[in-house]
Amino acid sequence: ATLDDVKARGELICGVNVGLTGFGAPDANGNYQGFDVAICKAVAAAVLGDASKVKYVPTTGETRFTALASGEVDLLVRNSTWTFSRDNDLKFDFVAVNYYDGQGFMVKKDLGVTSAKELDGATVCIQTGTTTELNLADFFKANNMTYTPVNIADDAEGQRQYLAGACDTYTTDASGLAASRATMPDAENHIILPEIISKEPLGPLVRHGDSQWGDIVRWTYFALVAAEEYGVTSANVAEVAASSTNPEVKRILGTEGELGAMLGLDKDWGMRAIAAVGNYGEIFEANIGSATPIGLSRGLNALWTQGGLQYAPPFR
Amino acid sequence: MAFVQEAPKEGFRLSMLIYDTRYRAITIQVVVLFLFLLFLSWLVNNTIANLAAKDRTFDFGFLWMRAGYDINQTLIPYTNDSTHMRAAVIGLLNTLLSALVGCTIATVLGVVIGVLRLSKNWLVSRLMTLYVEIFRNVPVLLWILLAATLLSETMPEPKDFKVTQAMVESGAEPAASNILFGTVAITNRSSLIPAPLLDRPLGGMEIASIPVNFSLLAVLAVFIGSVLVNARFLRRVKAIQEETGERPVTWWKSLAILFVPVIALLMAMGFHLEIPGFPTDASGVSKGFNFKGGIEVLHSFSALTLALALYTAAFIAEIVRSGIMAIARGQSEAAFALGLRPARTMRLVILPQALRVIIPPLISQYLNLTKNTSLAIAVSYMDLRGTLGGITLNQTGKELECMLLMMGIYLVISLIISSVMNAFNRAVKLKER
Amino acid sequence: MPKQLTYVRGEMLAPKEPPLREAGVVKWLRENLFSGPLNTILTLLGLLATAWLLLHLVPWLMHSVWNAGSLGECRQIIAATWGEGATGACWAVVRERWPQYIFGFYPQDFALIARLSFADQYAAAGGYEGVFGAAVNGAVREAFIADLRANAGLFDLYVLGYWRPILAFVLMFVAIAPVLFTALPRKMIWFSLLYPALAFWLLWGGTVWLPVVALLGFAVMGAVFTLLKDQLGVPVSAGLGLVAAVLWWLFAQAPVTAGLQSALPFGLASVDSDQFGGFLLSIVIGVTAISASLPMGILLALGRRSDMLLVRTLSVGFIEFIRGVPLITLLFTASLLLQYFLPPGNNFDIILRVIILVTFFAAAYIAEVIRGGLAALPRGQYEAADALGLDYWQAQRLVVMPQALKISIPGIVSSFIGLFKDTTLVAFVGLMDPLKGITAVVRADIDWKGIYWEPYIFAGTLFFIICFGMSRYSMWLERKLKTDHR
Amino acid sequence: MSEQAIDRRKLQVSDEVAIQITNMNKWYGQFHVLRDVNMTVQRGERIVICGPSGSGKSTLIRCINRLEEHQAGQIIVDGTELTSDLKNIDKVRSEVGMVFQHFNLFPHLTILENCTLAPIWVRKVPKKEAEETAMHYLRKVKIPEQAHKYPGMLSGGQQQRVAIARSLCMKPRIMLFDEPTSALDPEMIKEVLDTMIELAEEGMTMLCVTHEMGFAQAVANRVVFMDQGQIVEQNEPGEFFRNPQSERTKLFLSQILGH
Amino acid sequence: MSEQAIDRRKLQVSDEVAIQITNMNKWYGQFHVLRDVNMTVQRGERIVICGPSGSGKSTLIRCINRLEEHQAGQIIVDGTELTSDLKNIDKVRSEVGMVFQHFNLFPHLTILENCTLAPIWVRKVPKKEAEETAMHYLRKVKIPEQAHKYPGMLSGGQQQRVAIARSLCMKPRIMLFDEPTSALDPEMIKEVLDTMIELAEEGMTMLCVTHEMGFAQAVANRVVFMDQGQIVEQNEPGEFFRNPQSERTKLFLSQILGH
Ligand SMILES: Nc1ncnc2c1ncn2[C@@H]1O[C@H](COP(=O)(O)OP(=O)(O)OP(=O)(O)O)[C@@H](O)[C@H]1O
Ligand SMILES: Nc1ncnc2c1ncn2[C@@H]1O[C@H](COP(=O)(O)OP(=O)(O)OP(=O)(O)O)[C@@H](O)[C@H]1O
Ligand SMILES: NC(=O)CC[C@H](N)C(=O)O
Ligand SMILES: [Mg+2]
Ligand SMILES: [Mg+2]
Repeated sequence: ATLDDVKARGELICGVNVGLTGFGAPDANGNYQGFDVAICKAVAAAVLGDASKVKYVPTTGETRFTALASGEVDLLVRNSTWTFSRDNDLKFDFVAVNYYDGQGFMVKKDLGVTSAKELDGATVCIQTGTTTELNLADFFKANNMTYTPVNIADDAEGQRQYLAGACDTYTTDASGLAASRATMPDAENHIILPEIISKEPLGPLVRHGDSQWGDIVRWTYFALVAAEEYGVTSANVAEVAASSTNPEVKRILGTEGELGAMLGLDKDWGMRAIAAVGNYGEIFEANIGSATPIGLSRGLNALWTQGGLQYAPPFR
Repeated sequence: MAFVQEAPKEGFRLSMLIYDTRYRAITIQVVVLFLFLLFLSWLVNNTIANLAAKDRTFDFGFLWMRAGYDINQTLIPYTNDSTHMRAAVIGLLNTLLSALVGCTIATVLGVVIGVLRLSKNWLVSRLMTLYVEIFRNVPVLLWILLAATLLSETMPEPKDFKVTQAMVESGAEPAASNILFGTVAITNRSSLIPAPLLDRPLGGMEIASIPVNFSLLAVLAVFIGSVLVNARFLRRVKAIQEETGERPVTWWKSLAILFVPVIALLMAMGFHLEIPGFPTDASGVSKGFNFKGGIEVLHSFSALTLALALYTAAFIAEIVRSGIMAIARGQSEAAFALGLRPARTMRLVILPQALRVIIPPLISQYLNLTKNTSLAIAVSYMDLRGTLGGITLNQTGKELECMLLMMGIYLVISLIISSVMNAFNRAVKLKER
Repeated sequence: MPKQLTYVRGEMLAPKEPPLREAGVVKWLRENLFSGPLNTILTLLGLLATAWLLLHLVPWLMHSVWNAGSLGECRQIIAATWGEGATGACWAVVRERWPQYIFGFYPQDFALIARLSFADQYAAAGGYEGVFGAAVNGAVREAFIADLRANAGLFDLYVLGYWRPILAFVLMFVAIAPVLFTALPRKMIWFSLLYPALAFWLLWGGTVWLPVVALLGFAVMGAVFTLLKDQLGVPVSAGLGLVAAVLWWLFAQAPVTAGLQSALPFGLASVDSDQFGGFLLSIVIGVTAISASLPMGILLALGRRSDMLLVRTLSVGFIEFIRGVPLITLLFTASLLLQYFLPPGNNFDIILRVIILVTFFAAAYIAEVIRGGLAALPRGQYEAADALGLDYWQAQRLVVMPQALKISIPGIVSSFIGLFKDTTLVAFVGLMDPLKGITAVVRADIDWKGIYWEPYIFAGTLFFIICFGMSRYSMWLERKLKTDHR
Repeated sequence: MSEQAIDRRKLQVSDEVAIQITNMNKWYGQFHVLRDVNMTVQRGERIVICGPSGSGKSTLIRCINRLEEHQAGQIIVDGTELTSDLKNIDKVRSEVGMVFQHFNLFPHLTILENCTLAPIWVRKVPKKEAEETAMHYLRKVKIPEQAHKYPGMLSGGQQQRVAIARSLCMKPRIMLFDEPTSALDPEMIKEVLDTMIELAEEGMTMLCVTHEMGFAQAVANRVVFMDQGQIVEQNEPGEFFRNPQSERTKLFLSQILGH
Repeated sequence: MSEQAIDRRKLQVSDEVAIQITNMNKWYGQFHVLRDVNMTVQRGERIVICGPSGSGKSTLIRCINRLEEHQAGQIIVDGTELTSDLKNIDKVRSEVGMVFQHFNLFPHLTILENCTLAPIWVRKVPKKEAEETAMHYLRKVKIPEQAHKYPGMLSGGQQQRVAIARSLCMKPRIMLFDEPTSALDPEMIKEVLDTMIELAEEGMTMLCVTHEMGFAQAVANRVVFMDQGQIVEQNEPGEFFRNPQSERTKLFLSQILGH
């Protein structure tokens, strides 16, 4: 089973994005950072007790599923959309949705376009091997428009081509667009069009058939969400564990009950995950939130208590 | 006497399996076969186990399912409703197109550079040496990336060609305009060249969902006819030369035979060129994002093809140079001593011999170039690897099937090319005693 | 009839200087540049092309900026120094990121730097345990390292910091020296044979016993081979030796390594494959594949010329298959498909897998080159060896191969150059090659977004130097080998 | 070359059989190249084989050290029958030295290394000893001073003498020569023949394919004439040249002695 | 080869000047290879040029059909001065035939094609006629039956004879030979020399670089000895060999006749 492999190896192998600032990219020292990467770290902390015991395997939109399917990686966290066919035909399990997203278009301001419906005849930069590629085809067909696709292997190249004017518009998940735009030297000259043409629930995924491993990832993620709900942060987690009286919090942090054992882990797993990367809100704010250059607002990804969709099932 | 009259007839002993030359070969082969089969069954076994563990099947049914994605360069009709199979064919055609154009350019360039490297002109031969050394000592991937970057970073955007309202009012010109008398536009996405159009085309039909254009067929037929007539004409000329010794001047007659009929046919069908440009409204303001009309040659294609051609040309130049040098100096001296002029010497004596030396390595360069087109991924060109081995693989998750199919196709292409080479080698082998 | 048939020269003429137009600049120009209309046109074209290139490149190169923190800063400096609208090269990116281009994300040995150059601060921070000891001290460690980064000198950071790859690289030259320069003492070959294990240990770290015990496997193979060779002949005893070695590696390797490690713990911090990158990665892949592909290529070439139908068919099949498909499909196989072909649950290193497939690729090409060399060898050489009573393997080793390899040197070296250039393709399977992999990372950095030419030119130049060097070396070797027997 | 005419009576021919060929047949594919060859060579015999081109002379002597495989009949060399058994082949080859028309020296080794290669690897003689032996034989063929040169630096005659020395270093009991002088310039032929004559004087068993009739008359104790893969005539040399029996031999002798 | 000894008196030497070389100098870079060469060749003369290696013999005759360019002095061939003028060069080259040491036949063409190539393309002779001429000369050099083979299938002596026939097909008035026999095996030399002697008998003007002294004595009416790029001595062959004048010549002759 994957859990045993990971433990035996002492290392979690995580498929990530290398070029999407805020979600997954190595910094100048080669340390991977980002909203997606944080989940890898949390799982490593929960399973192995050390958030740094992760081996990051760079994947492109095109290679990521093969990497997961062939066993190259234990876990894929690469802004991947949960779709029916990926779940059933490609035989993966999407364990959660860490970011509710939709596909958008970015254009240069001086193009004078204000709606995606005006893009008839445009050249569109698109990453190959993504849902957005299929959505794009559907969208233009539905609106009876034509376009020229420029199929690009990774985000960095997509941005380059877009900036160089090799395409009129760049389309991908809105969050990806925001991340790209944030890193552009002249961010103010680019706008993201209002249309969101698809639902893109992004989340971590594992291979079919190993439910235990899927559960570990799923509940590690939910622990992070629940932690935000109960105000547990990386800074106060030790203190809360000692003082909290909320039974659910205590169960998450392992001071009460045997949740860890049910997962096949020890009882501190939740505490370690939260201590290593912080709760969902912390991760969001640190990597892509409004204080960062990417500046995404919580929107749909706010907690359910604040009108969003992020919702952790009960820990009991 | 150490001499044994009748060596004892020995029966078969086990040790003979190792020591006896007759049996040893068999022993070794049996062992090798056994090991090979063992290895093979181990692979197959693992694969089956792995597929089962991952809850996957091994079948090619996905090839007949809807692809759902679009491709920007399609030599035969394709929409996102077509099958994965057709997408793969599109990719294959793109691969072949790039390989074909690349080989052609590389050959022309390589021959020119190789010959110029031998030139007595110091400057030119040094420049060519520089070219060869620089291109062949740097990874081809770099040339592909550089070509793509060069094209997309230094050429004007399509919108620079547009006439805006303000320009119409002030009478200013757009920042960029077509080159070559306004017929060709090079933007940072593609080159647009005039498209041939017919007013009175002959129509067409579809055979096995591949469109057949009668006008094109007619033009081809006429041209082939002209080539045949020309060949006859040249035979006649040769006969005259053999008879009288004088070779009539033929080039303009040949040209006429080759092109007049085709041009006449095209005129009859109402041939004209469609110049690429922006559609404009009544006041002359351009509309839309992109050029309309003309044939669009994507830069992803140009960059890949050009870079491969430039890179391979460096190797071809070396092949040509050493091929010519391999023909001993004595051959040209002998020809000179017989009174043949340098150009004739080249054509009648040096080239026919150099070609034997040149063509085999040349063909393996073609093979390399063809295989290198799989680097299309670096510049977003949708070749076989991009469609079948890329998007299709990713969308369907059939990595095993897609990769095997793709390798198989490349293998077939390679085998075809190398069997052509072998046939050639056999045909031109020098007669020795 | 000729008047005076008889002629005897009274005194010999001394050589004279050639007439002026036979020497000097004028003649040189006339002969080399303007010897005819066609040549004159070519010269002018050449001059034009050169001028055009220089006109575009020189200003750009002249306006180079070496010191800046980001592309934006570079542009500001250029605009400030050479005026608005001037273009210039921003080499600052190379200056800032060159360690990654060379070493990828290979970790610097801060412990060593601390110990050697910052002993006081190190002691104050609590020595090894305090700084590098346990994972819990993450914050202390990070702070200490940040401090080191800021204060350490260039030598400390880049030479001491990267002492392992640098040492491995330097030793590589020692190891290949006896191969390159036949004049060196033959005993050095032993070092060359040990070098792979040593380099492995230096680069990947971990316990020293792993490579030592692995080498023992070869010793086992050698022992079995020499013991049995006389009775069973070369192929059989080599096969049995291989089996013994494999058994050793499968069953004895792990326990013996563990035992030795617990008895005599000695090792280096281990480094993960995914931290390799840049030219370090290219060189590791290139050199390993080059040295492994040569023996394999020789075996394949011999197989292809074998009398045994099956052996020949398999060799031909292998060679033609490998040569018939593009390298990148093989790389994809290495990274994505190999997992299907291997027993479930295994997970072996991606670099290793890539090396294996690249080795196969190179071996197929080298086999063809060597086959050419073998074919060029006169039949008489084989017959003479047979007549002297040498057996097949002795004849191959002592008579045939030395000659065939010599003939094949140019081809082998150019295969090597091709192989080294092709290491850049590993970028497509997610490894950090210096050309595309590292450049993509650099360009993902917000500071350097929008930089194109400089990283490419930098990496391209390094490749050029290495490949050009190799090809010159092969020419030198060819000349040398040609002359010393004549 | 017959200045050093040999007193042929001095040369010992023992009763011991060195080579026994019985009803040997060989085919190249469909082509029957050796037909029912029978031949017995006593130890110490010096046999010259001659015959028109393509008559199978080379093939015959190449069969004797199994450079070619025969398909029917028997060849027994020094008591060892040549079969497919590798051990027998090895044994025979180390007993039988061979000198080729084109010398076939190993160009990548020095003269000395050429001579010591086989003793060291096949006979497992210590290197030092092998070198001493080699120098001994090089002195014998009168080129000790060339020991450290490469074959490419020697003249043809010298190369052929090295080839002889190389064979001798294996201390063979039988020497085979396949037209050892026909690739040489006239001046060099003498050097080589002299060496061979010396060998003959020492009682080496020799089979020599050659058309040097002077050599045959001076040294051989038997001349074998072959045509179309068969032994047509054999005789003591004086008799053979003076008084050939078969028509074929007469024709052949008239040609080669004529020019 | 002097069985067919030629009655040298029968060979006509006319008064007409075929080649006139005056104060000719040539440098290879800084190396002064031909120094003040003066030479007059009458029509019908047969001149043998000899001299030590590197003395400039090849260079001299290669200058005569402008395979090399001279830098000072004058060469007039059949009334045409050799300058850089392409027309003159073409004219001279089609008057002057040349036979090289290494034959330089075109391996991709049959013997017949080798012989007809230049007549067809340079002289614009109809193919049929060219082939007839070619067969004529091939008969003359005694190898008409090889006409449809390729050069690779012929022996060296045959190849050299084809080379001569090929030159003759251009009906040159002067033939230059540059060591035409030195790449040949001894038996083949004779075939080629015989052909050359026949040519000489027909009165062809010939300049021949060769060390075949027999040929010189039999055919030449003048022997020119060169050393260090200069003509050191020239004389009628009998006199030249019997009674050389200069020291240099004596030394040279003692060497080549000595062995
Ligand atoms: N490997 C081979 N395959 C087929 N035929 C062969 C082979 N080797 C030799 N032959 C043929 O066998 C015949 C005898 O060859 P062999 O070399 O023994 O003749 P030879 O008497 O040595 O002639 P020569 O004097 O020319 O060396 C010839 O007709 C030759 O063409
Ligand atoms: N292309 C060249 N460049 C420089 N020097 C040359 C060239 N060709 C010949 N030489 C030199 O010119 C000199 C005369 O050469 P040439 O070939 O005329 O001599 P040769 O008398 O024909 O000698 P041989 O008998 O060896 O053929 C020699 O010293 C030679 O090294
Ligand atoms: N752009 C991406 O890399 C991902 C796109 C999209 N979310 C997908 O999963 O297909
Ligand atoms: Mg023979
Ligand atoms: Mg000469």
